[in-house]
Amino acid sequence: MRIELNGRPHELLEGTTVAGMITSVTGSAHGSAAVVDGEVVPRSAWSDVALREGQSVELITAVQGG
Amino acid sequence: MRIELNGRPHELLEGTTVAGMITSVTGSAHGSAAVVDGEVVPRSAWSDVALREGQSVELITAVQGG
Amino acid sequence: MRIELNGRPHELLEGTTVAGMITSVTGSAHGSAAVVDGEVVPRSAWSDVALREGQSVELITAVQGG
Amino acid sequence: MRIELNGRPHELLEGTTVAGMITSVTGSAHGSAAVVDGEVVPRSAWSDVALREGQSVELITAVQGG
Amino acid sequence: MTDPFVIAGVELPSRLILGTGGAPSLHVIGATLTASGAAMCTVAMRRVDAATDGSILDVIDRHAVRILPNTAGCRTAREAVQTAQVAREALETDWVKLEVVADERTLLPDPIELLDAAQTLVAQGFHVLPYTNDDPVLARRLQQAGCVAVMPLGSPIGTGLGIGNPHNIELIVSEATVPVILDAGIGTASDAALAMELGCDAVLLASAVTRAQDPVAMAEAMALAVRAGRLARNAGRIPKRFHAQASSPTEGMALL
Amino acid sequence: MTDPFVIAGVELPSRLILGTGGAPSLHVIGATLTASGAAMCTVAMRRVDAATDGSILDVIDRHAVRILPNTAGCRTAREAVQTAQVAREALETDWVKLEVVADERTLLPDPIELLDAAQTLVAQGFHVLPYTNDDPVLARRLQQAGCVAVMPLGSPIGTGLGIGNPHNIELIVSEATVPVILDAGIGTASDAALAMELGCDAVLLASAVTRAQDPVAMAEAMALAVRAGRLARNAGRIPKRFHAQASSPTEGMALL
Amino acid sequence: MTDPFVIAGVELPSRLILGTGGAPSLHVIGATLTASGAAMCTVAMRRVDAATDGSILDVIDRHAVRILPNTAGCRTAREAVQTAQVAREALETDWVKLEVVADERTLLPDPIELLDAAQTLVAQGFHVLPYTNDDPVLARRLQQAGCVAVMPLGSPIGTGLGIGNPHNIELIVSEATVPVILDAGIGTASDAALAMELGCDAVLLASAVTRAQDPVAMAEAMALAVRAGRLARNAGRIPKRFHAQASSPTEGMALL
Amino acid sequence: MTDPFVIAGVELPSRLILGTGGAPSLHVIGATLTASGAAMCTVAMRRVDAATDGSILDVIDRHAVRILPNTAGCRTAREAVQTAQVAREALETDWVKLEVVADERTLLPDPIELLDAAQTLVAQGFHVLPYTNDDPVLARRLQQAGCVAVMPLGSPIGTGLGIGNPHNIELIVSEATVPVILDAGIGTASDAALAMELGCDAVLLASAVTRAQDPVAMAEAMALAVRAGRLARNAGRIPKRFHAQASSPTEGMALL
Repeated sequence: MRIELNGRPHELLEGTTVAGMITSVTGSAHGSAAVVDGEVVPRSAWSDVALREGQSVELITAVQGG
Repeated sequence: MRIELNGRPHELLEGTTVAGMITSVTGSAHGSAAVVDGEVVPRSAWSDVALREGQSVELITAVQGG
Repeated sequence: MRIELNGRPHELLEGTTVAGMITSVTGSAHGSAAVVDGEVVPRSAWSDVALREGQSVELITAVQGG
Repeated sequence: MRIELNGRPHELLEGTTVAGMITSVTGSAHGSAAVVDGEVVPRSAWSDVALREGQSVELITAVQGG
Repeated sequence: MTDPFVIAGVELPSRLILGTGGAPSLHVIGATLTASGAAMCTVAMRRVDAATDGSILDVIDRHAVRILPNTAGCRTAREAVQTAQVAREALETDWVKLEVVADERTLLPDPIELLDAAQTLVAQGFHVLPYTNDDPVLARRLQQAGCVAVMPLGSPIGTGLGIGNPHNIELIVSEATVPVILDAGIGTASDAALAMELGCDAVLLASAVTRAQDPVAMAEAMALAVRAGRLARNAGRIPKRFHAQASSPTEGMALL
Repeated sequence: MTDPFVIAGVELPSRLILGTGGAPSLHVIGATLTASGAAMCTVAMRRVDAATDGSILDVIDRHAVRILPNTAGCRTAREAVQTAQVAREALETDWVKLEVVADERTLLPDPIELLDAAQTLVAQGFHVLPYTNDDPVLARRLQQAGCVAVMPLGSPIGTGLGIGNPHNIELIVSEATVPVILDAGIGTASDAALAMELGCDAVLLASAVTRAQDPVAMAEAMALAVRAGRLARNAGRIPKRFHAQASSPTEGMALL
Repeated sequence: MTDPFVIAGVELPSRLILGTGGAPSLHVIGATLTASGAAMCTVAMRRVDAATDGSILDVIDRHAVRILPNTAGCRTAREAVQTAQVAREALETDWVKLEVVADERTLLPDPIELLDAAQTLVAQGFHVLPYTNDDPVLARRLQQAGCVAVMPLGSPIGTGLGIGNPHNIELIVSEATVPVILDAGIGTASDAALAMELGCDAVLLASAVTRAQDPVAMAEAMALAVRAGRLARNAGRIPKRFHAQASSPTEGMALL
Repeated sequence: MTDPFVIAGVELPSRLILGTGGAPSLHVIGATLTASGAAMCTVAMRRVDAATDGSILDVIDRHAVRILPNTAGCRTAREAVQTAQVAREALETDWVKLEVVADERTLLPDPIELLDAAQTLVAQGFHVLPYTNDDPVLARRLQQAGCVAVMPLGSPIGTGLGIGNPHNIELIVSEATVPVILDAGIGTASDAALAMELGCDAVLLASAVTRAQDPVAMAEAMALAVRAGRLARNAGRIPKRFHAQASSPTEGMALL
């Protein structure tokens, strides 16, 4: 299954949840969050929301700034 | 006929128009304008709009300021 | 023997030295110094210089300031 | 006769006065003055003071400034 | 050099605009208009008061000065819009100095209400000259809304504190597409000159003149200062230097 | 209102004094003299140079402006005194702008040498106008020495930094018994206006005009600014206030 | 004297808040956090980048400093709200430094979008600390909207111009009902001290430390300056006087 | 980093020097000495007064602070020299803060008398720390005369006006061969920090602490401010910029 992650194509196993995707990409459940097709996914729903083919995902974390 | 003019009771003849009222109070058709029951009356309509019993009129002019 | 000390008459025993005068007035050999008839008396000479009748002495110390 | 004028050798006829020197160099009796061997020569004395061989003369005028 | 000052296609004969509030008498206003050669003067809109002797309008007519009604005293966009409409009917001009202030203590403009009123009035065909704070972003927004000038403050009305933040005025000027008029805070002539040197196109002031000890002399001072500042801006001032630079020649020194 | 400007019993027609150094040509100097209406202009004293075309003196004559020779370039009282003597003979004036500077980098006056030279020149009958720093004590000493004016700097010569320490200028003005002329540091018109508002009697400037991109326009700007500042000083400016004060009436508001 | 600094009921151990942008390395950030004893530090929200070594979050964790995500880079209320929501999920905090800037050149806040975003976020349960301009009216509006602090700028981000308009900061402080945090424009220690003396409750700065030649030394300087300014504010400074007042006694002078 | 502060070969433990005049009691002086960690404190020389309870000398002894007698109140070089001689005999130190003021109203130094006194005292073996105005030329002359430090004013004694002319202080610092100590005029902590940022080696102040509403808190504030300013000077501040520079990254923005 292919999604767009931060503007680039990204392969995921079918049924990967937001929680799974975040952990697999960042190695941690902390410090980042996702916007799926323009909607911020609440942390409490990460394990329940499965990603789908073609979705656009922004995976965002904290960087130096401000 | 009684209207309220600038917050005080004011007697007018029945059928007095805005134009008539302005001229009678200020002595001139220039330099002032009226708001009748919250609506600014365009200068072009002054002669057509007759005032009615009980209306609230603000008669406004230029003073030193700003 | 009478001298003028800081603008006022002051009685001293004949033969009082600058050292003696300073100690008797201030209770200490430290922290003050004297100007006798317009001359600053060096600390090293205090025990040698005897005051004389009628001399004008300024006895000066440190105060809050500056 | 040779003098030093403003730091350079300058030939003059014997007996040339300060007045003569100034007029010959500047074309005018106005707007400049001379210092001869370190002394400012008063305008009133220009016609009386003859220059002598070897004297050092500063001939000074007004320029843009200040 | 011609250096015309144009607002909304109208060329004004002077870069000084006078407020008329605070003057001790109509006579003094007339005299300050003469002394200042002002292009335009502002008036406020208030209830007709039969007890008043004489009218500011007669004074303005006599001096052939353009009139600019303001919306002073308004706290909301709604009030300001209605005041502008009244002024248009009363004074037969669609020019308006738009003021929407937030409180009595500072008389600072409320940015939200101000922008809202400006948008509404532009849509109704007014030529809007908004009294604004010195925020370059709000100034830009007001221009985008169609205002024919922007009038940032130097400091709060009547304080005489001069130009509190020259950097902001420079930022506003650097990107302005309409005339920038320094409005409010001017205390003395050098403040007005500085406003022009920062690049403002004109200065609007009231209290600095009307409440001076000698209003007529101060009016003349302001007229001269605005001209001085404009000329200086255009003349290209010398750069600031840390060290000195001699203005007399260093060559040709006599040996004394 | 008459407001004459008098130095040593001589009334001068303007409160602006121009330095002539730094100008690109004699022609420009002439034009700035005209544009500024200056009362007086300074010149430096240097060796006659046959290679020079035209003379500043001709320009000054043509404009009927009073001449004020300076002692620019002098580092000691002795040099300055001799330069003043030369100037007196050359230009037939006993007025002198006394400059004794301490170094090239700052061109600041040397207070010890300056006072010494002033005392000597006064004793020799000169009318001395000393270029001094902004120290109120030195200004007082120079007045006690018999100088006919004191000319404190705003900031170092040619820097265009304006008036670095207005407090000192106010202190000098507050006790001056002779005219105070702000000399050096002026960069633009508002600086000149401010000098006058602080109470100076006149302004002397050179680089601000002669080195501006358009010297003639800047000369006119300075003339206007000096007049503006003087008028404003005399007109009695409004006090500075922390909070705002309305310039439009708070009564008579319509109910909208 | 206890002088606790409390935002939204949370007492913070320092009145200095550090931005982490502009630092040469994570190591330097750690060292500046230590040297400054900062209470809290800001971070920006950006796409996860696999190429990045180490994380600012680890550094912040190690130093046990509170984290404050910002919405830097957002131009509209919509973007800012969404960024705040992402930050809340990512960092498990509902505190947010709200930035909505209008352009790249000035990075000044857009007052309309800022207020809109603040209202939305407060309604969603956020604790909003808005980066705002120095307009007292906008600061008031943001407080009315429920912000837990207001963070006016001294001057534009990264300029180091210090506090451009102290009068406005004083006006904001004088009526604030929540902490006032001076944010942006600080260049050096005296700027930070001045901010506190004007009555600000804290200072937020980034570039002044992270881009200094020696960031760690500057971090320590800022910590000291903030404490100095706070103490001085509370200590009640002497009034400013035009004339001198002796600090040594005038009595008891010896006759010398 | 070691950053020792050395005068005449003596390393002092702090860059803050306190004057003791104006304090409400000896007890308060003691507390401010403790709170400030001052390196040295000044005293004036006056007639012994039997009516006085306690002595400033005991307080200074107890706090192990170096003493610096001054010549406050002297108007001539002769008086100042004699006062310094008395102080040397009384306090057994050849360090002296040399003050020769010109009048009561400004308490400004008389440049002529000051230099004269400095030359005399140096010849007599004193270590002279002159209180001088902010004239770079006089500061240079005092150094040439052999003074071990120069102590320019920020503004007149007791005024709290801060540093009136930072440009002059920078000029003095730029060529100083001995420590520069900002003396007089400091009103609050940010003034002291600024003095150090301009490059001064230390700050001397009295009224700002002794006449504050809470002298002890202000003493601590000044100690912190001096350290902050020194660190900031050495840390290399960011340059001032006209336009903004983002402190958050402009890359990696999410598409929201």
